[in-house]
Amino acid sequence: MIDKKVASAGAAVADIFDGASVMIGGFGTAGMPDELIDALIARGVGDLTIINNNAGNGESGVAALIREGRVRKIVCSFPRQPDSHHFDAAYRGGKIELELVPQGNLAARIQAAGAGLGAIFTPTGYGTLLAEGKETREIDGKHHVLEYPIHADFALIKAQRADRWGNLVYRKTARNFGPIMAMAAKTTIAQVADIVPLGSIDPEAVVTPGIFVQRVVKIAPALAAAA
Amino acid sequence: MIDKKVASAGAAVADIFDGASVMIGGFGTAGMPDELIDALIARGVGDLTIINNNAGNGESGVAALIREGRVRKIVCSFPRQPDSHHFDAAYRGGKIELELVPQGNLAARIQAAGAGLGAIFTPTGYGTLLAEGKETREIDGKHHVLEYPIHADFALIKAQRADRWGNLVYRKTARNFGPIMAMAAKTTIAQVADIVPLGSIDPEAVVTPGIFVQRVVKIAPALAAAA
Amino acid sequence: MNRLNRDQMAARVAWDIPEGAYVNLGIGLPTKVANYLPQEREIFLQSENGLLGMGPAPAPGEEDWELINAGKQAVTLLTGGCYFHHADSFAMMRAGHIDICVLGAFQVSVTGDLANWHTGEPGAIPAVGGAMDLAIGAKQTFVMMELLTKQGESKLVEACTYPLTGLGCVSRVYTDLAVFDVGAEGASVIEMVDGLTIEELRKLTGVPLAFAA
Amino acid sequence: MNRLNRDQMAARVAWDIPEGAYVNLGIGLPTKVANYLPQEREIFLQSENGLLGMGPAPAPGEEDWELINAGKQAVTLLTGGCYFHHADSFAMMRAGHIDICVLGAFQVSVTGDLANWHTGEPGAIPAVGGAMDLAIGAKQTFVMMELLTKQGESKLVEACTYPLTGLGCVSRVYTDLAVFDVGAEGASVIEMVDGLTIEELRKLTGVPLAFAA
Repeated sequence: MIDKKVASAGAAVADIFDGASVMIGGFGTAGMPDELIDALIARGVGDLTIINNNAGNGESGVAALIREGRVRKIVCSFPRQPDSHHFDAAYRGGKIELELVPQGNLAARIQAAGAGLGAIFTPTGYGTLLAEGKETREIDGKHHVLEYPIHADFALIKAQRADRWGNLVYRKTARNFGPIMAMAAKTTIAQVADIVPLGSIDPEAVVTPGIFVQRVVKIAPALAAAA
Repeated sequence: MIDKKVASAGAAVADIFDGASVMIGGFGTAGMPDELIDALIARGVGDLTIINNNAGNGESGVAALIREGRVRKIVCSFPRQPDSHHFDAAYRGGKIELELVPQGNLAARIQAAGAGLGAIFTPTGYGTLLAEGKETREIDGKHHVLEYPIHADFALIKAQRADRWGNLVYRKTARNFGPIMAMAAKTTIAQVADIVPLGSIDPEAVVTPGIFVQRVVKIAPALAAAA
Repeated sequence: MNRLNRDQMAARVAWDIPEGAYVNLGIGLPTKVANYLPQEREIFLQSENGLLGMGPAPAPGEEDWELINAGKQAVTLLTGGCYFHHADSFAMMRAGHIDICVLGAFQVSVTGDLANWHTGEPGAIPAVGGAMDLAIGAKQTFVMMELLTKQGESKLVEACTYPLTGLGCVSRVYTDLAVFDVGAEGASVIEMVDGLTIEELRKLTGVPLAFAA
Repeated sequence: MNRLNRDQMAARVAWDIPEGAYVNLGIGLPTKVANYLPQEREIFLQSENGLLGMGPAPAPGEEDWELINAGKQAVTLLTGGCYFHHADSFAMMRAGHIDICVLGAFQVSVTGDLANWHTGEPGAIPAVGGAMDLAIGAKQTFVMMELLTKQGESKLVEACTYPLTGLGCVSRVYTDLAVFDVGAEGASVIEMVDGLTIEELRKLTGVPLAFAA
């Protein structure tokens, strides 16, 4: 019997290694897998490449990973936030590498990895600083930049419900990067509010088929709030 | 008030023009928008480019379009079927152009169009007849072929339910090409078994957001069976 | 002259958005446009983080922090709205499914180049978000900004000096003093506030301006 | 010697599919593998037309023609299965999410080249379907075929003479006479039916064969 449930966040991230690339879902407060990130911090590995839309804010989540010096490089679209002081300090101190990617290219490159494409020509960013040094091509009268897929060793995402095969549904705008990161990472770990019996999720409404998910761990919202 | 409902299949296809490119959803018996194709035949326009997984079979649908001499070119992955005699005859008679595309590249190229990409490097087809004359590139040790998006003027698809904003859900494997064709065509026309009030479709379970759908027409299954 | 305040600017932009339009409002000033969309028009607001049919802010105390907009503010979903993932969301923009995108700007050139993501100052931490995708993807990109900087320099320019967000992507610029069309043909004035003359406007902007009949 | 029949070949392939594998069975002969998957193993069958967790054929009279497989036969969905669109379906293949793909073949070369889509005969109408995607996408591609044509020619060849489906994509070949590993190192024999010798097999195939210890 296949059961992708894992007992704890710690067990779920137990094989994330020094130097791993780790996608982290979430946009703002929605879909951030906070407990998985806490477990990753507790695990103590470093030299990580983190792929997330932002570069952390406040004292938790990605910001805490950076504060603890675990992040060698971050790939994101919007690192500058009012309370992103840990990223700011690390960046100004030359302690973290930043690859800044327009948000749509970030999504498209993650999706390209999940779909097994070798590269994509995208119009976004053409003629800007973020395309400097990149190959460009005019196609059908429109300028494009060649961008490569973003793969990762692990994806940490947050969904609403899972079953033991790893099928996922999300909640509202917490969906954001979850489905495409799940497709792009070698090992996808989803923290969910609930794990339900097989067949409880409508097969027409599954957002992430279980094939893209290797582990699910239940983090009850109450526990999450108390954490 | 925005209401994308159209009264009849005939009215839904009334602006499809000579020389138009038309995507047609469906895979086998599932998701084929038969009544929209009938309406297109009745409309009498020709010189069409049809994008579908197959090239029609039997006497209805795409086969009938070909029989009536309306199709200049077909883009598909699998034209040869036991009862695809109308395509066979047209092809052997030099009356129809065939662009044969591996099914996954067909899907990826349609998706690329819907996503506004200029081109994609795909590993599928490398080193085969279907990549002859195409640009290739080795990326990360793997050979890829450069493929361009497939756009269309119209998409004719079949879904299960719509609301007046054009949100769609599908039924089982009738989903197939519907969601990506809806994104790739300038005008997407969906025939559906039912049109429900706004809000009746769970916002978490919408498969094709209304932004990708311009017209919906109700073809009751009973009517469809009688047709 | 009757310089428009920010709410009046938002109302002016809103007036040009037709029924049925799919619209993305950038963070900051453009967000205000939502408050002035005519009630009788059904207009679809898209948010880059995976939301179509965005409704107004919830009542205080009813915020759901898994239902937010691109500016990370709590919002609501209209009946008939829906959710989707980030790749689909940016497909909506990149492929021109969004009819109108309204953005703020540091500078816009008369040919429609946009600079709105980075001041280029040494030491500034760059952050782009969805700006570049929004700028080039929508069928029409509107910019909404005060015409002059606090120092009195025109933000409508012959050529942007700030780092670009996109090339030739802006079609219309709404300001507190005038509305301009921009593009390959250069800038033309669509309307001006009462009490302003084209000569004054030319002097303020310092760029060649046609005057739309 | 004990030549395997098609059901025995299917059972042999099924034996090698581990619990938890995501598997695509090509149309034709490979479809039979589903009948022999060990009941005690949970194995996930994917169908290219947008189905994961494919179950057996429905009882006669209970067919739902909107629930079909790639061969356009009526199937069922297991509890826990789900539906998705064609782009996601082929993403599963192309990016190696599918663990094992089982395909039929006209020819396989000792280096793993596959020819299974087109005889190349003049006048033949070409049709490829998902063959090329399946061939190159899965983590492992297994081929299942009779070793010899009706004319007695080996379908395991030094170099394919039929048009290729994919280059170096096959890792293992199951036949009625033997099982081979193929790849950059050439072909090696994993097992043979009772009563067949490596010398006889070399003669039948005419290709260099290593013998796995």
